Amino acid sequence: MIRLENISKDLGEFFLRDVTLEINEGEYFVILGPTGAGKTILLETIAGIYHPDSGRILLNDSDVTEVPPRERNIGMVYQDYILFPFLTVEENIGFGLKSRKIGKSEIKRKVDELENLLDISHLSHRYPVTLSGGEQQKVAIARAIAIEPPILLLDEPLSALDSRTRDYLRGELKRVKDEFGITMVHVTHDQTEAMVLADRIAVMMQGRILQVGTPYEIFNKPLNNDLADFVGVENILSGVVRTNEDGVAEIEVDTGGTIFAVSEYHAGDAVKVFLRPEEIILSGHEGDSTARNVVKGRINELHDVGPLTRVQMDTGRSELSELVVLITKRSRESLGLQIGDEVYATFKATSAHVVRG
Amino acid sequence: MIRLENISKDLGEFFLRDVTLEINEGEYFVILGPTGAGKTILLETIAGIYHPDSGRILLNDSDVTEVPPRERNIGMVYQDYILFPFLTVEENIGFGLKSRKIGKSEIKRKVDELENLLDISHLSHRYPVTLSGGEQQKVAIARAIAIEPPILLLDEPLSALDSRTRDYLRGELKRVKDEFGITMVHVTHDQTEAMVLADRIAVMMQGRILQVGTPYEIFNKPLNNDLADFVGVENILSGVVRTNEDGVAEIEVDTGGTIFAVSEYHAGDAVKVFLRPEEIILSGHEGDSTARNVVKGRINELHDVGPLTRVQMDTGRSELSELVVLITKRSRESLGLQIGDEVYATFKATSAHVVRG
Amino acid sequence: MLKELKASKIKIVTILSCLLLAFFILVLIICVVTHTTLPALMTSLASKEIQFAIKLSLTTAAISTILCIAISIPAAYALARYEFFGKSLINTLMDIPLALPPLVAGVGLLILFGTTSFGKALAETGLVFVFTPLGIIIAQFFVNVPFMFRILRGTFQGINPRYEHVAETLGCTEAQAFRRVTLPMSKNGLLAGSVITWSKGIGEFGAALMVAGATRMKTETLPISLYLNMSCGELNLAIASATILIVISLVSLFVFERYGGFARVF
Amino acid sequence: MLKELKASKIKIVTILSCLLLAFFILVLIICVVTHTTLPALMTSLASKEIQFAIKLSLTTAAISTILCIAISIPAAYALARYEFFGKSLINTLMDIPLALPPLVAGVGLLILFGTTSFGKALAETGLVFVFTPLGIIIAQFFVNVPFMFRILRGTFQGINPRYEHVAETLGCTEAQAFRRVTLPMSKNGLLAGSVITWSKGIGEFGAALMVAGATRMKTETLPISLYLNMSCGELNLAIASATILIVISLVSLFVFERYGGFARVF
Repeated sequence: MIRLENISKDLGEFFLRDVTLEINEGEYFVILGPTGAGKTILLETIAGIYHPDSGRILLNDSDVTEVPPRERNIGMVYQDYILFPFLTVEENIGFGLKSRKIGKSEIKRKVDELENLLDISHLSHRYPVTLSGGEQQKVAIARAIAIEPPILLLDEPLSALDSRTRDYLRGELKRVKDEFGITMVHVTHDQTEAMVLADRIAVMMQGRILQVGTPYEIFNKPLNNDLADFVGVENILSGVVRTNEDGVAEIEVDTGGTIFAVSEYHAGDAVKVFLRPEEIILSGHEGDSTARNVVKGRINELHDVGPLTRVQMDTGRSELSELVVLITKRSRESLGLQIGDEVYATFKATSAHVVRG
Repeated sequence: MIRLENISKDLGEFFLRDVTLEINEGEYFVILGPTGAGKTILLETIAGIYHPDSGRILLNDSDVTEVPPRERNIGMVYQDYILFPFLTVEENIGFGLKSRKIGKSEIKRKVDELENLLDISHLSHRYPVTLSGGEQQKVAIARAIAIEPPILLLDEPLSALDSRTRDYLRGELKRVKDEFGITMVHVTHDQTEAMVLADRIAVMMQGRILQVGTPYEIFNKPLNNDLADFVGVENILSGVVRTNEDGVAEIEVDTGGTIFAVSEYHAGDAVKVFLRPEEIILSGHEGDSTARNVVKGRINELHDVGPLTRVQMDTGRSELSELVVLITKRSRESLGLQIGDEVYATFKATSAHVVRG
Repeated sequence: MLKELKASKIKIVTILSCLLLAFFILVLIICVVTHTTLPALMTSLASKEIQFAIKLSLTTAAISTILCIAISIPAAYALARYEFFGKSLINTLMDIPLALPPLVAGVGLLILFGTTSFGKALAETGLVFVFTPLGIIIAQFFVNVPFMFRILRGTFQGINPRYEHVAETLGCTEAQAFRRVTLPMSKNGLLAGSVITWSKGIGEFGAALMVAGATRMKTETLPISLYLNMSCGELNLAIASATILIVISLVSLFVFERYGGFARVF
Repeated sequence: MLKELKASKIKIVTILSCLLLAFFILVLIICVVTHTTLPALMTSLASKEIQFAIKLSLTTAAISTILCIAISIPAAYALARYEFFGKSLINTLMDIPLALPPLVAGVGLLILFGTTSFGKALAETGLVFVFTPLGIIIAQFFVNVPFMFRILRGTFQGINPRYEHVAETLGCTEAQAFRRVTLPMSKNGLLAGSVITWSKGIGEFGAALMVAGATRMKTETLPISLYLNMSCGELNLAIASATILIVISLVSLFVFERYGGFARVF
């Protein structure tokens, strides 16, 4: 368990202000915030590279505030890989083991194992400069976990990669966490990344932690307007692809029901579906139209936001079955919507955005 | 009139390949293309800064291929303003007049007039480094038109500005064109900018002109897949705001009918409305829902594009009243849509994107 | 980026070596300027010999600086703006005087102007370089032209050619665009380059010694005067020259740091 | 950016001045190396005096280069990585030897080691700098340390401190991170800096002349040999020294341009 107590640190342009945070063992924890929020310093302070101006850092209840990085046994992965350019892939991965005075054959065994795990064995003797971004990041991950750290810090690890590689490496990160039971602390400004990966999310802005919670809480119950503005509102549904015909996937949603979405994922793939509340239409009865998706539900909240009204409807049992819809105030009036009304939410297969779950 | 005949130019990374183009007098001509398409070289070749490897340039039927820039009398405005940092605003604007050996009082009169026109009189004695981006670009425009050029070349003039300033300067550029009857040749990679400003658009990719036409032709009748991919498909409607209640504008469209859209423009503002074809729903009858806009029409074209079907419907008289809708193939099948069918297109007020027209 | 685990050993050690080196430099300067008394310094400064050396140094350095400017402006502009055959070879040739010991440059100039038919032809027209103040000027020019050249090349490269393009569309010829736009924009680089070239010209010893010799009251610049007076034990006169040279160096260094900006090639 | 309206006058004029300057430099080099015959050159090179000068130059320059490296690595690292009080003042102090005429630096060293109690104390322990080869080494060190320092500072600044951070999370102390990561990444800068410092050390004349004097077969480095033999008219021996100096300069310039890369501060 990682515990930060009232950490403050001032580096001029970037700073931390009274950060208190608890990260559980084995958790995938994402710190989400805009550029310049101080996310990187926070990670580097956890790693011991910066000494906080005030506050304490505890790992498993022992105070490590004064412990140098080499004795904290925390892995670090940066956005720009930071592979040692004068060492081969193999030597990079073995770097930390060599520091620990481990025997050559033992290092070799360990490096081979990690290369196999991350599917980079064929790159073993190459130098970092000859690798693609995705390959470099896999080497950086292997190097960080070679020393078997209980905690892995990831500083925007996927931001420099193209979307296909990002999608693939997301899966790899999850696999690493599950395989080794490592506590992951992952910093990003990318909401989709946070939604897909996180067990819990902390939202950070201007050096402060503003909200900590599950992805659902963060994206659907933001604590204030700044947070709502930053995260946007999204409907997130988890599910599994049942069939995919001609690029239109039929997705069985965990909370019941089926959604059609334009997507390239195949039958059996676990996915998450994002729906922007502006793109959902409400009507009083089930019409026939080209919109592939119609969901029945009951209105349980109505709030005016500027020219729009935020409608929350309950479509089933669990919290994830709540759907948020944004409509104009005039639409609400003309349909005479009230809390408790039964309504149909309609959206097109092209409006549902699908990512690997 | 500007005529380019088979212009080729090779500068290594950037190049022009056999460019032939005719730009009419008094026209607002936009050259649209992705970064690295060679748009800037094309402008600089028209201005005389580069000498083409082959081909001819004609201004009003006289061959200027060998004429140096100073004798072509063409104004040039760059994205990064390129104001002379050691001269005041006033001296910058007067620079070209001074080159022409015009008397001091005459320069003063002319500069004052331009400063008034562009509302920068209060900046007259300041140095460029103290101005905002939008102010600098107004000075650059004033400097270019001070020499009364019949042609003004604009190289991504709005790309470095924030969206509010961009919107405002778009209006100023139109005003300059109308006030002085200058032929404008405007280079951009921004589709909205091209749609809003252009009388005609040329699409340029990899040093070649691929299509020349009206905005409607460019965005709705792309000549090949590359072009379609680059420009995307958009429905564009011109109109005037009639009322705006609580942030929802009622827009009277030129081709008849009314559209509701979330927008900050006021009654009387001329606007253009963009509608993404994926966000429009088709149905066989007029339903009642929270979608504020329902347009009746008749299907006149159906094309399959991957998993989707592109539906073109005719909603009235002129070409601008054609609406393009993207639906899934399965939706088309389940509704049994055929050419000639009468359908209702439905979209939300939040789906209609409004810009100043 | 600053890094600051409390009491980091490596931080303490490295900063200490830094301070040590700076202290050594400071002590050296102080040693020289405190090695005489103020009245003695004043008397020396007023002596005919030092007066002559000051005048000769200032004049020759000013002239060689002007020559450096005159050739470096076009040469640096060509290398900053145009592509042409042999450009990278020329860039390397320009660096040779930087790498060459000044003494060797002086020998080369002595041979060129003293023994070749080109040198003899020049001498017949009255341009005698060997053992004359003219030789001092050419020695300063040769040794220092790469500094001026590099500073100006950096300055011109830092100016977007679009400034010239805009000026041309506004009615300037290329030469007018250069004069009305590029040159004013190069002001800081020119100033920094001139100051450093002038200061290094005043300090030039080895090359000038070879070409112009060390003749009292004839080719006696400040460094030559320092050398002559050190040789014959006139310590007060020597320290006077050294003090002036130190003041000039420090002032020009200060000006250079202030205006050099992106053109720090020194 | 290349610009090329046919037959642009300014282009022709500027490129010509560039060629003229390059030609002048080239001619000068050729003047020196062709001023003797190959057999005479060989004989001179084999002479005891030139052999002595070569050995003394190579040795003193090598030692002074090692000293420069030893102090510059920690000093440059401190200025590249840490913030501390007086940092910008120290940065400026480090530049002083660049601006100071070598002759003045030599006078300073002579006074410091020859007249102060600090110098006398050193002399009593056997470290005599005045009129000895040790003086040559300290002169070369003082004049050249800013070059090494600037090159290394640039090199260290160009290395993202995150490389060290990662090494520390992987189990290194700060010193180990520096040795195992930063130093290997500075290879090119170190090589370029060493070559240029060594080459400039070999060419050092003014400062060495003041501290160590010009004593045949005792403090006779290649430039001193060149100076002595020019003075007494032994032209063949002088040209031999000059030719070796030219070869060393050109080779080191080439190596520097090849490896200097982003650390071009010369």
